[in-house]
Amino acid sequence: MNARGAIAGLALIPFLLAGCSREARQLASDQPQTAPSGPADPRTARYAANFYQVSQGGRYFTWYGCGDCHGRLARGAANLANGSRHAVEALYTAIAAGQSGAHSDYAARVPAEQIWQMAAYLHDLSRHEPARNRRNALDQQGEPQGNRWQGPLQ
Amino acid sequence: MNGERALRRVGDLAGLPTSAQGPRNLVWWGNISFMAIEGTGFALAIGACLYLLGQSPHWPPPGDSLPGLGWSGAFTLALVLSELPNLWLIRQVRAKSIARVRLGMLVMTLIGIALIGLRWFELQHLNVGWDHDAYGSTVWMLMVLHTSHVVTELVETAVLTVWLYTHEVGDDQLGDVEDDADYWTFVILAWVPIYLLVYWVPRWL
Amino acid sequence: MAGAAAVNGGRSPVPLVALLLTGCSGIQSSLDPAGMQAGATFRLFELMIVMCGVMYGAVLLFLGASVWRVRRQLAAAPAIEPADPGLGKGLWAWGGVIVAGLVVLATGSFFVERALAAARAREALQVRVTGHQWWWRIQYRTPDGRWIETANELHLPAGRTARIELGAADVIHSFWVPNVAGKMDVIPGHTNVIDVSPHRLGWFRGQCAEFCGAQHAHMAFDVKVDSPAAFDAWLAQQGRPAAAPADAIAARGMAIVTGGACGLCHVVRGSAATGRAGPDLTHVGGRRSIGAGTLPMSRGALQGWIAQPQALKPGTMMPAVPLDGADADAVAHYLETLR
Amino acid sequence: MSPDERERLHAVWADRPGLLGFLGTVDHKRIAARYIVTVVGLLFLSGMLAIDMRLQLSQPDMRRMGPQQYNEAFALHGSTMLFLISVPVMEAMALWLVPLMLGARNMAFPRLAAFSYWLYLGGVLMLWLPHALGITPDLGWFEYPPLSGPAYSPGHRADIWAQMITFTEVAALAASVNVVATILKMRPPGMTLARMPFFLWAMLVASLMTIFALPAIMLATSMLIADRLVSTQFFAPAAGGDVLLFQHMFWFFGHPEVYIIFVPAVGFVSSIVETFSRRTLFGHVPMVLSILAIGVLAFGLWVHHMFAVGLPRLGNDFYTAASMAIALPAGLQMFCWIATMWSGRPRFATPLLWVIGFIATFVIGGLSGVMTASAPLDLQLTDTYFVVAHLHYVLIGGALFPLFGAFCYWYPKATGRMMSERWGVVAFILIVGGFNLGFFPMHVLGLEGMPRRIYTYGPDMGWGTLNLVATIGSAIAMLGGIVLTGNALISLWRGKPAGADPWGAPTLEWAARSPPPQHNFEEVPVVTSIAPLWRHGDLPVMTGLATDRREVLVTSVIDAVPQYRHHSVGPSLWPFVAALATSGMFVASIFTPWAVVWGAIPIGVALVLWFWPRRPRSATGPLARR
Repeated sequence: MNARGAIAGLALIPFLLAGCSREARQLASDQPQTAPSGPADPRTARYAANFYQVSQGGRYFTWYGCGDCHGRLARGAANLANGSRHAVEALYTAIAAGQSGAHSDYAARVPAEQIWQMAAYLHDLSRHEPARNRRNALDQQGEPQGNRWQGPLQ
Repeated sequence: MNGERALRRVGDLAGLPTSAQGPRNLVWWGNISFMAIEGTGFALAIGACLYLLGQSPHWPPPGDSLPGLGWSGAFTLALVLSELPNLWLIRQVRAKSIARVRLGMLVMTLIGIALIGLRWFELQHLNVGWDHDAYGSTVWMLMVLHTSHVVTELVETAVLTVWLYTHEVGDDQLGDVEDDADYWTFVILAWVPIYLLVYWVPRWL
Repeated sequence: MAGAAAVNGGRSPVPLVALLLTGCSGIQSSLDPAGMQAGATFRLFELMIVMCGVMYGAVLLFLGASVWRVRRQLAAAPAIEPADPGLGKGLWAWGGVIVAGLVVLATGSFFVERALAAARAREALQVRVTGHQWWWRIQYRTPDGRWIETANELHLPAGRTARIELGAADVIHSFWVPNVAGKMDVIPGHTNVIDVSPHRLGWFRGQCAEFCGAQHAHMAFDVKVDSPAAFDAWLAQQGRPAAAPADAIAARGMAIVTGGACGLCHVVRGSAATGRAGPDLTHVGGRRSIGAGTLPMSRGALQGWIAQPQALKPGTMMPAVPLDGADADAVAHYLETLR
Repeated sequence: MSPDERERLHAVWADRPGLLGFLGTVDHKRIAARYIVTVVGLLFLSGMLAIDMRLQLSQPDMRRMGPQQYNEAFALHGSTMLFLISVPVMEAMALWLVPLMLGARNMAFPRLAAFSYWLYLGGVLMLWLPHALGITPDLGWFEYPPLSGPAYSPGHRADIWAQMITFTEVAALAASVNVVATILKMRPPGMTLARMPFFLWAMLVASLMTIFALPAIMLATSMLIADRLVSTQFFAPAAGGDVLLFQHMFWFFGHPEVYIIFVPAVGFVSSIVETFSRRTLFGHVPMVLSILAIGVLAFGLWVHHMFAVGLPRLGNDFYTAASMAIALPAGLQMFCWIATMWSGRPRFATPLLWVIGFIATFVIGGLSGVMTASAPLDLQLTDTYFVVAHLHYVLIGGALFPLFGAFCYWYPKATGRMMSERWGVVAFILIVGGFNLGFFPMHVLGLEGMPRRIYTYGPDMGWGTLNLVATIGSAIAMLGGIVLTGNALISLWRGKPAGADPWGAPTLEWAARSPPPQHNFEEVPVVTSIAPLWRHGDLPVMTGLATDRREVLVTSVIDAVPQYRHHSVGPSLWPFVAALATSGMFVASIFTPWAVVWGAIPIGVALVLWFWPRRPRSATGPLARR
């Protein structure tokens, strides 16, 4: 193009680079098959701050009917939205094992990747504005919600 | 030389004036074109509102309260009345009366500031959030669209007023004032259907 | 429809030639109609292709003639607004031809539109189809008012109209079985209805026609047009719960499906697998393909799909489930027996 | 004009040297040239994306690209072609040609023209810089919610797409206002509306259509951004919104847009046909009426893009008839062009070859358009490769072929040199042949059930052969494009000097030098005929425009009677700064709604300084300097 374009572009680069990893969407990449090994697990970064993974986590949260107890806005049994921001690996353990045993078998039943994604979603939840959570929930209202869901055409 | 062709002089333009008023002026056509663009934007926003209104059984949906009439009424009255000084201003521009044009612009600036104040309170009494439902979103869209025009117009008027008071005024600037005044009329006219749609259509339905 | 058919008579050879040229399989083709709706639009298409072909020929002829015309000696100076009386008349005539052609086509189109609408009045089989990212949920209403669910395979009785209600779970999709009827969008917040009246038996294929995200390409479904008796038998069979495992391997597979990851998303009626998020697996073994048309059904394909769905259909919501070789084989075997 | 005056005129209209001159120029030819260079670069990138996609589809189950890459490729290709190439290149041609064809020294609003380009460049960078960073919109050139909404398009990919549109549409609207005002108010004395060349009619109609069509897309994408950014509910059915509202507004813009691209092409074709047939256009009045009819009709047809969404059948019948009706004006235009060649003495230089290629190709696109206009038939055709074929026949055959012809036709005027005819013919054959070979089979593929926007298909579908042919054809056409560009570049220094009027053309731009000086014309030409340069051997002119300041002549709208001498503003950095400030606001608005508020301040400052009149301090009034 021309010199101006290049200069304007260079000025933008650091600004945009920060967002790059959050925007990454690697379909068909190798999916994690194990729980986080600890706070330093390198996979945490791939999930915790990634828009796509967080969004997928939100969908599975609905699909598995987590909202039955926790509410889609996470204001149920455990008030997840207002809590402090938990670490991803702590959330992973909480989902996989369950605090009170309600979903103690999830580690065996839910594939690891989906727990990663749900943990990422919960990790982000307290940072989302309530209006935004509500807006997403309204857009996804027709999606499967737990075992009793019959379809959007009821 | 124009290219390789011989030129044949058939007339001279040196005697023409160097400025013009109203539709003779080139800038007037730019101004009217931008009004056409924004007018289309208003019309489409109103169309979008009517579309959503037609799609939903209740407007506003059950549970939403109607927007308040007090501040909006005051705003509307003030806005419509502001056309009177505006028309006076246009007449002074045509008469090229510099002192009165300056005064008229000062008055219009003050009116604009007052209107923004009224609009501020009006927005507090819409009684619905833009993120509440599509009704709220539509109402806010129309209000934001119009408010942005009032603000733009106010800034333009204020800057022009300052300039007029501090500089020698030429014919081009009188043209600018006229375009600004025309635009003010446009902002008033655009408000009428929006006012009806936001405040009265939900009450009539 | 009647009008269009009368104008054109039977099949014109034009599209058939195209069909032969390409050796298309024809299971997902609007050129090989097997239903009333697709047939009506196909006759309209034939009318269009003939008339448009004639118009194109006329333009090319005129263009060619103006290029190759032997010109008499014309003046060297360029002509400014020469008198063109003959061409003026030609312009009017040309306009007349265009208008006449458009009137015929618009009328034909109107009659076909009416024929499609006429199917509405009839008694119909009630079907619900829900578009999900990237598969189809299909539900049938039985005469006694129950809903029977299946996925990614639509069975239709020949000679009867099925009224399909279309709903979207997430984003906009489009329901399209070209051999049977034109498409209809599947839109969140709207319930669209499409009537299909297939009359030729056989297997066909449908596919999502509105871009719906990463795996839009693999959002297909099989369509089987059955005789009414065969359809009724199929539907009755679909209504039954899943078969009990016949052997030890299948029993082991069932235990994994119900107790492991599968049952959280998938339902196998009559077992502890009650998930609603993914396709119904109660009679999955009887279906023709898996992964919404991604792979033909076989035990090997099932194994591959369970182990590596993301390699076969990158981005699918189906996660990779870690199973060792024997377990994977058991699950595949069990699913295969769910006929 | 005396040599002294001539020198003064040159000095007054010259740009400053160096970077400031580069950034501040308001010369319409320089600005248009930047547009063209940017567009050529984008055409190359976009063509490479097309080849990439064609390779992926050339055989079943190819694994060149995954779904994400493919979806990004077609989204980027479509958005670039529609928003960053087709519409802007037509504006660029208008910016370059309109003042020259009017015998004027510059556009009506020179700084607005500069602003248009800088903002357009902002839009280009808005789409392509994030692409370089791996954040590419991946939902096509129209991004329907809810797929593009907050829940299904997390991140900023859809925002980037939506704001790229805002950038380019603001730029296009500014350019259109400029073109309208210039054509209506700056015609030379004697060029009444009845004597206005057809090309200017086409540009006038296209610009007016732009003014009324583009606000719809800006509103639609703004609503989408609001849904994503501040959680409004326009497109959330569960809160009373409606996803179809977006489609209505998008196509209310999207359909006229096709004609905004096509109508200027009608202008190119008419100019070329006229010049190379050595006679004025047959049926000038019917031609003008036909584009006016297209301009009006185009706004009533948008629903034919939505036949499959399940609208009431009565509406379908109406839109079928209305959509087919547009074939009448388009068909009459075809007749007029061919009749002009028929009754003239055609000289088959490359520009005219392109016209012939255009007619033979575009008519196919027009006829397939009649087919898709039929509501019941469209249910089979829409969203398939039939539509892909149709839209490429219409946009490439109908707009790019005339554009290539126009490029070859006006190249000597712009550069002062001729392009090689031999290589011109080679490029023509490669592009037209390759295009038809590549895209005709797609009609059949669509009828055989191949949906658009799929990244792969199975071997049992039987689509492999035709797809391979399509890929080969596209590659040939791409090769032709490279030959065409190479010919243009090499001719820059190897071409024969052209002289002012190499083709013996009738319109005023050929009276200027090649390339035209910065002020285009020294005196104001006077027009007495629809073909001014064919009417007289010499050129009647009026003298008296200032030579010591930038001045243009303003005339009346209908009869082009001189009204006054308008002071034309000179170079300025403020349009660039204003575009930079606007870009900053648009980019930041992706991240926070407050950007709209705080970002407005620098824009306002830039605009105030841009328009700040330079006059002496006041000697009267309360604030006078005494």
